[in-house]
Amino acid sequence: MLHTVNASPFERTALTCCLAHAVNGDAVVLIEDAVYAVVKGSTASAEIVAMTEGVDLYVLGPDLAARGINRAKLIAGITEIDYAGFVDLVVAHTSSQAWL
Amino acid sequence: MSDTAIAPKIIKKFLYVNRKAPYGTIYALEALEAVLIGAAFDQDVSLAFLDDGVFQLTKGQNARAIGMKTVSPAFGALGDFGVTRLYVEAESLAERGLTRDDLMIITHDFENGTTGEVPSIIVVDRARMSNVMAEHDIVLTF
Amino acid sequence: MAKPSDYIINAAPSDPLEIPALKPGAMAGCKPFVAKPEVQAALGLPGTLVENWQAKAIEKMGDLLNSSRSLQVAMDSCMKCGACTDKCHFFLGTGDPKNMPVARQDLMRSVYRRYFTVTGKYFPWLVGARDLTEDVLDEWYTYFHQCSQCRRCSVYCPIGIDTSEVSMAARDIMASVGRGQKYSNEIIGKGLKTGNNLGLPLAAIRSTLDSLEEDLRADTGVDIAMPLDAKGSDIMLVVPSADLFAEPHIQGLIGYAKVFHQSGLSWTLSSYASEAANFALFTGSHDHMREMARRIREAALDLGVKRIVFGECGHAWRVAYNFLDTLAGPFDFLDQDHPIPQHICEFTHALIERGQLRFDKSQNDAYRLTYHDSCNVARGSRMGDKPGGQFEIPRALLRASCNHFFDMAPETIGEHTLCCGGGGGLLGDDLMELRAKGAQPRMRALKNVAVEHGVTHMAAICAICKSQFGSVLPAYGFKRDAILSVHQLVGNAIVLDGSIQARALQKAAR
Amino acid sequence: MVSTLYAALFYVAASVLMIGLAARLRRYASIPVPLLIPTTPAPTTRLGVAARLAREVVLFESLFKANTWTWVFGWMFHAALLVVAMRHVRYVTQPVWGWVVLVQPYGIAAGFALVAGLVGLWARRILVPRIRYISAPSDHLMLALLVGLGGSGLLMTYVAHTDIVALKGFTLGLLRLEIRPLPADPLLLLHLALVIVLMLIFPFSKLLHGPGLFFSPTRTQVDNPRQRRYRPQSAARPLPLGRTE
Amino acid sequence: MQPTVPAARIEDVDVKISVLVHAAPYTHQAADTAYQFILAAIAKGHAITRVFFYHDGVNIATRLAVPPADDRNIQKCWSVLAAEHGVDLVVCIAAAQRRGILDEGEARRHGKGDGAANLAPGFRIAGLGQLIEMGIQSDRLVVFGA
Amino acid sequence: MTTMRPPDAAQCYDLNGAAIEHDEEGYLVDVAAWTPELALQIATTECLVMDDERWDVVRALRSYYEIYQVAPPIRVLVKVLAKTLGPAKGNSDYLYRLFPEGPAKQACKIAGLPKPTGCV
Repeated sequence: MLHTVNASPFERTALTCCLAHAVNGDAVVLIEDAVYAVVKGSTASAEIVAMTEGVDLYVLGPDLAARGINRAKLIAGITEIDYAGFVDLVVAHTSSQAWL
Repeated sequence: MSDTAIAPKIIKKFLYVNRKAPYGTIYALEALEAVLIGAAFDQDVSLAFLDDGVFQLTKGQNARAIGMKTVSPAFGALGDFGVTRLYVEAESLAERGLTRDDLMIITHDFENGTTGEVPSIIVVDRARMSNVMAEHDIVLTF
Repeated sequence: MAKPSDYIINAAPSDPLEIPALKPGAMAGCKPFVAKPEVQAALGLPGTLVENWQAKAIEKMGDLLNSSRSLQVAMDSCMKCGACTDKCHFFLGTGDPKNMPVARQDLMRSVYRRYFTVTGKYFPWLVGARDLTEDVLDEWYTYFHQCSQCRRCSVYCPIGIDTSEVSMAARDIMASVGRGQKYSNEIIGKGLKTGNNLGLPLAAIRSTLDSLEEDLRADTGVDIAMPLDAKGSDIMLVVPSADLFAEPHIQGLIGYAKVFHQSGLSWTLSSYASEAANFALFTGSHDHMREMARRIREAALDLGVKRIVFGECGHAWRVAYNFLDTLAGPFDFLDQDHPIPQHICEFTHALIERGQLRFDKSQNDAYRLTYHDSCNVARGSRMGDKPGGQFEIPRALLRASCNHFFDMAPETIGEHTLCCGGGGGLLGDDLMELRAKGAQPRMRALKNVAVEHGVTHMAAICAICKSQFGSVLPAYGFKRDAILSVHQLVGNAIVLDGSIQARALQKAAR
Repeated sequence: MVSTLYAALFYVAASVLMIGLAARLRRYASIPVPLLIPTTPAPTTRLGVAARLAREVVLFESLFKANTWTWVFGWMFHAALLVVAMRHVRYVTQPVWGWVVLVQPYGIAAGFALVAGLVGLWARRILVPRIRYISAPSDHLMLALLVGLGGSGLLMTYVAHTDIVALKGFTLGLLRLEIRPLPADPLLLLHLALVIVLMLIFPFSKLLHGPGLFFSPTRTQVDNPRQRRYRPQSAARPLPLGRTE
Repeated sequence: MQPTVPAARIEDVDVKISVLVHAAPYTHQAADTAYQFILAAIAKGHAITRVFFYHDGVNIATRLAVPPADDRNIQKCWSVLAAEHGVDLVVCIAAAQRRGILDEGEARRHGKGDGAANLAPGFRIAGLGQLIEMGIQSDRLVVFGA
Repeated sequence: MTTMRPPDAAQCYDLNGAAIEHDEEGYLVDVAAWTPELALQIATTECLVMDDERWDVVRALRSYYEIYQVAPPIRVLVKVLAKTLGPAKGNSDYLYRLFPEGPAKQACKIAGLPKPTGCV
């Protein structure tokens, strides 16, 4: 399953909840304000680092760029994708769930 | 409704995921509207309640004083529409200081309405909830 | 910027003149962009709303009342009979009661009464007099820019009050205190600076003409010149600059060239006076109107031509026919045996009358045509010797060059013609909603002949009409290119001596 | 007392009417028409323009094109007004002119037509939303005034007759600058008061539409710019000829 | 930007995708993300079964919005998407009625007068059944919301 | 619209932090300020995706402008495109498909040319 999260982890619990439900083989895409979660050293990033083994984490590059988040600031193990990559992920998973 | 005339052969498993509390936003109400329509399509419909969504099912709701319509009674009618599985996440209840007893009693008729009523609410743990989500073809979140 | 189709909801065939229910305030939010300071400055106008603008505006109004009899009579003589209330296409299309001509005039009349009449001074409530407040100014700006100055209301007024005179005065007053309209003032500025509204420099015009000459040679096998600034020519042709730029306007220019070629007379365009359209008619500024007219006089003198012919442009023709001599005359240096000035339709018509043009009408068999009388030609000018020639002559050209011609309903043509919805300086995209709705009566009339006679195309002799219809036709279910130039059809059908077409006809005859 | 008052008022009103109207007409005549703006198709000769104006004045040609009902009521009112006015000439001629005698019977019918036309116009003003929208209080008052005039006139003819011999004495006296007794019938006094009001407001109101027509360029100009140079006063300013660049 | 395309686990090349949009335009980014997502999907050759607008997402369908010239015109973007790529844009009737989005038929039915209709071109108003139907007919359903 | 922004308040595109002024309708005030990146941004406001075909038109417009300091007539533009790109792309229907709101106006805006004004 593909999960999408679009809210800042400092404002909403969506990311926490999502990670709690993601299981081995799932993928999580962070879009819109959720991309703030991937900045190294933030409290939210700890959660991401601690997440289930076997869950792939992606972040939408255009949203990072818009928010001025430098790639160097990204925590390790995260894949940056563009909209086309997002589409590929949707296609690659039989179902998707948005954590709003 | 005229636009309900579609190829009925395919039956998919629809899961409506409710993560928002009622009244403060319209999501609970409009999600319920969508659920009822989905059921009318003879699809396999289940509901999931987690996080603040569990508040949708608490007892004793009365929205008259805020000038709105009380949403919760409508859940009682879901059984009549063939919606018989309302998954509620145990961890979400616990985090909010709720127990199963704080929730409404929602039932549906046992097969063909012959021998009594069966509870619709199924409390599951987080891991099971993940499985429920994975089991469904379409996950609609509101 | 929105498209016309965003605004059109009902396009079913119906009565073009159906009176809508009143929808007060329906168009209150629709106003054009205000001219920026630099645009205003180019015209010698204040850039922003001046201090004590009320006093200045009232003073200007007094000046206009003293210098324009039609305005003074309009202010005094309306008895509110209501004859005009259902005559404005903008009212028919929008239902906004302030688009009823009398209500539009009343925006100014109420202020006139307050400051210039005894009753309004002492009993404002009785006669509906108002102070000129900022709100009133705003209302003026909105609704005097929802008048296309088409004069349809003036046909029906028992006193002959012409709302266009009032809206010109109002715009003149507003511009003089710093509230000018961007579209018109920018264009006038360009016209005064470069000689044409589009700001086309000489090289660009020449290059376009070269390109057209090339096409004409390929299409006809004949060398048809498109002369520019050719001194000593018989005729100077003055066209709206859109004829050098836009579709289907440019097709009309090709038609003019073929007609001139076949006439055997030499002709030329002028780069100095490369604009027939005179937007100062819309803003009411006689000084600017005079300056644009002066360029035409100067160019004619400079080029040493004997005649001046105007291309297809509605208000240009009104200004040329009625005002050119008053503004920039006398034209005693031209050949007095021909009308001064002359319309291209008159010129072509005269050649047809004399048997100098041969047509192969089948070249236009792809079109089933109707004709849109442009308002300024219909109600503000004439062609030929007799009243109403402006209706007869263009139709005569169409009948001479096309096999299938059908008129729209009589109450929507001739002197009753409906404005395209884009005249009077309202052709900017900022007024698209107004334009789309204002076109409704004409579009309905067109739809009716399309249903009844299978009409596919509409011809017009006005640059504004052509552009406006090109924009709004799709919103009513027609194709964008269902609007044509009259001389496009003339040009299609004309058989030039020695052309490929002439040889083919000859072969077929044998 | 009443006679003196009314006589004074009549003199004042007549002066206001004549001076006001003359001033207005002089003003209209003095304002230039800078450009040729006839609403075309227009006549190409002065004679043609006279005919066009005649059709407008007699038949209300433009109004006829515009709206049948307004034309019916408007024309009925104005035609009736003319006949009624002709009938009233008997109050100021001695001996009464022949044609004025002939017109008398029609005058009475015209009185009804006048009121009927006014009522029709008023009804439109109230019932048609477009016309209701453009009506100010003064428009209704004007109709009320005219209906009052016509109504009081009719009432004097049919219900409460007045001493018309004495009345005529009064009016003839006015013409000779003598004050003669005026019958003090309330209806007559009302009727005359309304006449005085009408005379007073005429030069300052929309009643100017009558003379206005004769100064309306769209109707009075000849469509002949290519035959005759049009040089209004305002164009006398010299043209800035010669190239500026 | 050098985006890394995820490891190819893609079995299907042209998949039928449907999209559900929940959030109001301008207030929330969802309408923009959904639009960009659909453009990318079309560019990849996938078919867009339908886009369904629900909750405040129905506000995307008003033709009356006039954003400043240097900002994207979200409503227009969707209209163009419908015109250029034939994407079926469906606005939920119940949600639309609540929020005053009306087509001509609805405006007339509710007596809102001529000209009250404000549905932008390219959109149509229909029932929630269209949401279920698109779930059934498409291979993937993606939700963008607030 | 006019009341919201006073006429003297500049409206700008934001190009990597640089403010590029435009008029009420989004046309550049300074033609020289145009860059391809800016074209992409203007196209976004027009809801158009800049593909190769649209770039061809924009390039043709800009090269005409460089010579004549004015936008080309549609007919001339069509002819240029037909010559360089072939007859399939040299017709006005093709241009209207690329720029639905009128090639003259919409394509000029993206190409950074002044808006053609007049009876067009």
